[in-house]
Amino acid sequence: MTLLEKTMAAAALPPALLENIWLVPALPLASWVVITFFNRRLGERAAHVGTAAVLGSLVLAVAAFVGLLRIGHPVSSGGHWLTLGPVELRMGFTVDSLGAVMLLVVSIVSAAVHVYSVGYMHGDRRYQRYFGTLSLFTSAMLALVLADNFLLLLISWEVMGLCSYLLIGHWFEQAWPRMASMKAFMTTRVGDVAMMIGIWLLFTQTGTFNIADITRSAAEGHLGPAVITIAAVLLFAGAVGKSAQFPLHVWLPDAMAGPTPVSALIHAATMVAAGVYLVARSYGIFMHSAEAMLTVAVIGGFTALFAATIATVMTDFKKVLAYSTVSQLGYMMLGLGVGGFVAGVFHLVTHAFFKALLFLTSGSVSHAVGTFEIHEMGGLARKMKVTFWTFLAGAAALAGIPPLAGFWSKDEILLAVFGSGYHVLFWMAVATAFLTAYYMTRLTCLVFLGRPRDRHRYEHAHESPLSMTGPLVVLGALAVVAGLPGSAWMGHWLGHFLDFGHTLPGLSAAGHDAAAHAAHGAAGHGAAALVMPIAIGSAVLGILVGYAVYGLRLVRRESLIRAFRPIYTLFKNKYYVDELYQVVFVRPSVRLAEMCGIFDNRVIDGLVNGVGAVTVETSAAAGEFDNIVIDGAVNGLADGTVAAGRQLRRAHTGQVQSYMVALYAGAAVSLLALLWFLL
Amino acid sequence: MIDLHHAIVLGVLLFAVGLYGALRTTNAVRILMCIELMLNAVNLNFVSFARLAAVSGTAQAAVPGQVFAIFVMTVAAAEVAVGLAIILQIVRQRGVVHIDRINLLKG
Amino acid sequence: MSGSYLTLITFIPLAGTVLILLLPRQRVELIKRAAALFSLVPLLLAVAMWAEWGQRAAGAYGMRFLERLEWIPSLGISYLMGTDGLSFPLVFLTALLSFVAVMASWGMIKHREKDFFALLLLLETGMMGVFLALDYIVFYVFWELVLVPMYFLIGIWGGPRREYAAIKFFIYTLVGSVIMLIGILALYFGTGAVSFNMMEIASKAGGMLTWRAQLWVFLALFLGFAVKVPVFPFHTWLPDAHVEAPTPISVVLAAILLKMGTYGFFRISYPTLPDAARAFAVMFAALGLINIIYGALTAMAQKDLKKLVAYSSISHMGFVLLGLAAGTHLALAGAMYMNISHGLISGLLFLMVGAIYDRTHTREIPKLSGLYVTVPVIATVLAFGAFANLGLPGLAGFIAEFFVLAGVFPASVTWVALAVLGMLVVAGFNLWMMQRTLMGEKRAEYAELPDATPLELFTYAPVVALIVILGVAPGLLMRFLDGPAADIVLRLGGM
Amino acid sequence: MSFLDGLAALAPTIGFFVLAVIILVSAWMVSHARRITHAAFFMVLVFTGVAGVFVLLGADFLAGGQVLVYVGAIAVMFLFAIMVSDLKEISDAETRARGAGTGSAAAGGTGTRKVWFVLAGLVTVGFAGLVLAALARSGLPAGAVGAAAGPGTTAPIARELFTTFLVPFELASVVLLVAMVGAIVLVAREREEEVE
Repeated sequence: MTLLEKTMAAAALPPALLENIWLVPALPLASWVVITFFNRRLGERAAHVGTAAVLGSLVLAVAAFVGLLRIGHPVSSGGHWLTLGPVELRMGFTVDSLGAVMLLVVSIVSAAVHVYSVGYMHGDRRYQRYFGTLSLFTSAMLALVLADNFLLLLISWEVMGLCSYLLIGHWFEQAWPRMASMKAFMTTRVGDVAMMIGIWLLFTQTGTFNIADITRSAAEGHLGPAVITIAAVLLFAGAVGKSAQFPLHVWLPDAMAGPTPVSALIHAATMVAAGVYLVARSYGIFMHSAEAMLTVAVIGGFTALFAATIATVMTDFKKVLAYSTVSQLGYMMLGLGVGGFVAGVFHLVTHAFFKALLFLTSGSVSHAVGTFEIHEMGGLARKMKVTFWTFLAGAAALAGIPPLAGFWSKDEILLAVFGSGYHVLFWMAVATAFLTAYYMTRLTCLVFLGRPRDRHRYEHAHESPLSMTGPLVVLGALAVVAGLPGSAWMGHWLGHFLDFGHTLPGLSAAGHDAAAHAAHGAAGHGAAALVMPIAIGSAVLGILVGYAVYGLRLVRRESLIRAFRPIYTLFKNKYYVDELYQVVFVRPSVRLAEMCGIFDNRVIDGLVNGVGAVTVETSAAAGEFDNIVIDGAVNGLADGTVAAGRQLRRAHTGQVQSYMVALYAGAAVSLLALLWFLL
Repeated sequence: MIDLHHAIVLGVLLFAVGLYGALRTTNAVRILMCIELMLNAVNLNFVSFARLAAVSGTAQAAVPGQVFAIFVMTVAAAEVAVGLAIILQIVRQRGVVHIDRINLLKG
Repeated sequence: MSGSYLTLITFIPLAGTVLILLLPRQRVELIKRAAALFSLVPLLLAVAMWAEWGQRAAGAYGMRFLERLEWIPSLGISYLMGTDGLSFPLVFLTALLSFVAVMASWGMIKHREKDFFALLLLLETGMMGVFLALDYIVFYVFWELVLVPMYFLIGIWGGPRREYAAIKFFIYTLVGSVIMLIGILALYFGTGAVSFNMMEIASKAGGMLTWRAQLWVFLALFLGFAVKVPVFPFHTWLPDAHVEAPTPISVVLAAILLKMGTYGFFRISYPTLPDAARAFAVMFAALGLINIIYGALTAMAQKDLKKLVAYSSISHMGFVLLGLAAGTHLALAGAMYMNISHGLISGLLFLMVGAIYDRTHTREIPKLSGLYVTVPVIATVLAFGAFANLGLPGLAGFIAEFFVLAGVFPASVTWVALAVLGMLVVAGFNLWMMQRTLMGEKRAEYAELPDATPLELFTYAPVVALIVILGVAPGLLMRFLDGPAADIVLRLGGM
Repeated sequence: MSFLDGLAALAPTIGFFVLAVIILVSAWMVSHARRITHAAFFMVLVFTGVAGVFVLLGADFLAGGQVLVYVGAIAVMFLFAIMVSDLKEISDAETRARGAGTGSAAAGGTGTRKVWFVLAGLVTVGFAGLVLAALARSGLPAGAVGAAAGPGTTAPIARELFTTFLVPFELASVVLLVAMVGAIVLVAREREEEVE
């Protein structure tokens, strides 16, 4: 029985599995718990626990995929979570086509990265913590794609942010990772906060967090157009933060401070794709607002071109790939923005595979050479055969060379953009395609071809162990094959799979198909015939120019730089965006904080101490007053009495007779008075 | 017959003589004696008024006056006893009877 | 009289105080065990009450476990104790954290243990009384009772500037409570001087007091509670008190004493004077927002760990004020939830800062770094606390903030926008704190610090567990808060 | 009616005036007699004079009491006291010293004595004058108060004494007792010491 049949048999149990799909994210979560609590005892074996969990999830994901194929309709499960007065909140998971595809992608890439990390992270001091956090991340990502309501989505969204923070800052002894991890979390936090406001807005309007319900009420027109637009834009802001779109893209290049497998998994394939997934998941809402769609498209398109330009001048292997990722994510957003729902998702899937592959190859190269600076490499092809060929596959796929994966998905997007009628965006997309091909070729030539520029590193170079090259081969194959399901050769099977209303349960089939077919229909075959050659042409042109400059050295690199001096420096410094943020946001808030701190100590405490001091003063003054005036009076009285007493004292002569005289004199006087008054 | 006024005038005069005597002498014992005189003058008045009561009222009415006089007498007796005892002590200790020198209570 | 749970839970710690005072001074171990026992019993009682909560039908005024005893009939003062959904969680929190504080003090208090534990248990009695008393005079007695032990606890076992801090704390709160007393008396006489029972006065106050009187009384009560919460202008005692107080005391101070202020709003101000409350709503919101943003910004500028946590408490209390200002069902329930979650989180943070201070003898952030490496367990728990503090979803803090702002949203979007700005700054200073203290290279002088002892772990475990449980399954606590929140919304007539 | 009956009718008045003169003169001599023992004798004279007046005023029991108490007890006690101690010599020496006009310092010199006499006189005359004036203006009925020989007042006094005045009577006895004890304690101090 071939492997295929065995999986098909396994598919027999899907309904039960689909019912409690929570198992898929639960496995990695369990492994995280195990690793955290049995940290020391596990030691190296932590990796095995993590990998086993991920492979388990992979198997379940495949089973779920197959199961969904057979059942044909989404399955949701979950239960009562919270009642708050009129509001009754439910929490649960839904497995639909989009979810199943994402499940597959995430688990495959995560499994590959896990296996790769065993070799790559060997000997790292915090080995267990690395794998624990990786498991937690995988669990959060899986939960994200299955979440059926915005609250759970938000929770897993931020837990992923936490894991990315921890993993970027894995080697926190060095300054760069420390800064990068904080920058990553803060920037994504800005996006998340905007997203929260969007969720609250939708919650206030619809009284629920459930995505399906919200989409349905949006479709039925319960939500006003303004509400939809604002909510969509706010949700998109969250996506911009997470998927590093302009203007919140600054954290991704710095995220390269983390270990390379992390970059491969989180900052290439899964987490950054979460933003695109969010837009896809809430597509039912976006569709009803042209403005929101346009925003997505424009920002996507612009980011694609913007990042591609910077990628052409980066000298760090991973930085090039990072900006390439930002650019490709922009591509996906552009695709979604112009209504090419399937195109966007398709590109997301293919990109995940070959970009993860490229990152892993960069890891193996750095393992061999010890640096990421491409100007210190060269001629490594001969030394690292497997890495070279897998890299080539990935690079070609990215550049969009048919029949590799990248070509098909990029072509779909170009088709969609052309169909949408936004010609400016179309040509920007084509330019991006050209630049992508150009910088990938540049990368290939500088790293693998030509004469080695650093003898020492070249001597030292060696092929990575099997545990690292294995996943490379797997991903390489996928980079080649992954494009087919969505391609014309298989009749856009993926499109139909995603299309049959599974993805947008809330949306009436008609509404959605119209948008998708519009892309195809309007352009019609003529368009397809026109777009295809342009796409291929731009890719080939990019390669030729790249090879000319870096392969054959027809044009001196320095002269090229001198020619475009201003542009070059602009690209080199990443359009000074980082510095801009530093000046506009970071430094002022720190200074404002200091002012508040000082204000608090000086003014308020001052005020309080002032009040204290004033009270002390007044009390002192009162004390003085009290002494002088009141005491004075009292003392005066006392002295007077004493003086009087002293005078009277003389009356007591001690002579008895003087007393008698006084006595009778008194008696006489009273008698006199008596007489005077009475008689 | 005795006239009431005369009796009372006699009492007053006796009292005056006793008072003057007490004031002018420097001998403690004499002072005591004069005080006794003053007391007798008081008794005299009591009796004369008692008599007035008896004359104007029933004989029985005179009794309270006289009873009171009796009490004045007992008090006078007690007073003399104690007075003399004190004076004897002063004489025994200080050997002086001169009233001006007995001024321990001087303020 | 349905079993005197409440009297027991309030006065057992007092019995403990008396017993400890009788014990000989040198028998420190015995004293510590006695203190632990006398703080464990109320916790067990609280659990028993929680278990029985279902069967106990809500008696008069929706209160359970009611106990009534005529105290001064002529003035209408009676020893009336009762608890409902609003006060029971706070009672549970008090019982739990007092026990945690006692256990934490086993390790941390080195001199005059006898007096310390006696005062701590006295403090617990005071706090319990405040949350359970339903008669204004009994409430005020317990309110003042809390001040005395706290003054000595800060004044004797505190840090270098303890006298200044203790006096400042005492006078600040005393002035507040005196003004509150004026308010209470005004209420008493305003409603015909019949009885001091909170519930009766609440039912009559609306009708009998003139509009101006209501405003003045509300203001007086507000001042009394505002000092305790603390609300922006009256907050400067908090950082000093926290910095100078010994760790277990600042745990109790942050976790429970601050809640007495907000509890006052929920129990007294809002139900008794709903119209005045509505009139002051905008002021509440403004002060709340200032608390959030100003607190967060000042926290970011702090160099001392404890001050940083103190200012973060001010920031979180701002959310409660905002929830009160909004007055919607969700906002109020969220605000009450925040009371509990903040109590747990800031309690945990103080425990950790205390543990670090015990080992490194410094709280200056610049001097600390690389704690992840030297004391991994403590550092991890502190990181956990910091993330709970910045409202990481999945933990109790997030649920509170999320529901408060979800409730505030319909009231006014600008409030939400500003509050969210505050959340960003809160995230900022927490991360920055972690970056400077936990990450970074290992410092030589802290190289061989002992990590958390089993006893310390035993102290942290319940708090960490509760933070996670209340984050994942908030239904457990919301079940209690739903009723009172609905009740207040009813009285407010729906903002 | 003969001169005798007239005389007899006048006898009480004459008796009264004779007694009055005796009383006043001897009273004056009590304070002015040179020797203390003479003063004592004059005091006795006054007492008996007053007793006579009592008889005239019909207070026979009181007259008897007067003689018994004042003359028999108080005057005797005075003499006894003077005789027992050397009081006699001291007081006579003083009188002599004063009489010689040397004016001892304690007495403040005869100059002040003179002033003192005037002052005393003034006070006495002033007081007595006022009393008489009060008496004159009081509108007291004049008229004979002389007593015919009546049935004697002893019985009524006794009855009164032991009924309405029983309490004062007992208190008086207490006063006397206290005075006795006091006097004994004051005077007999040395003898106790000797006993120990």
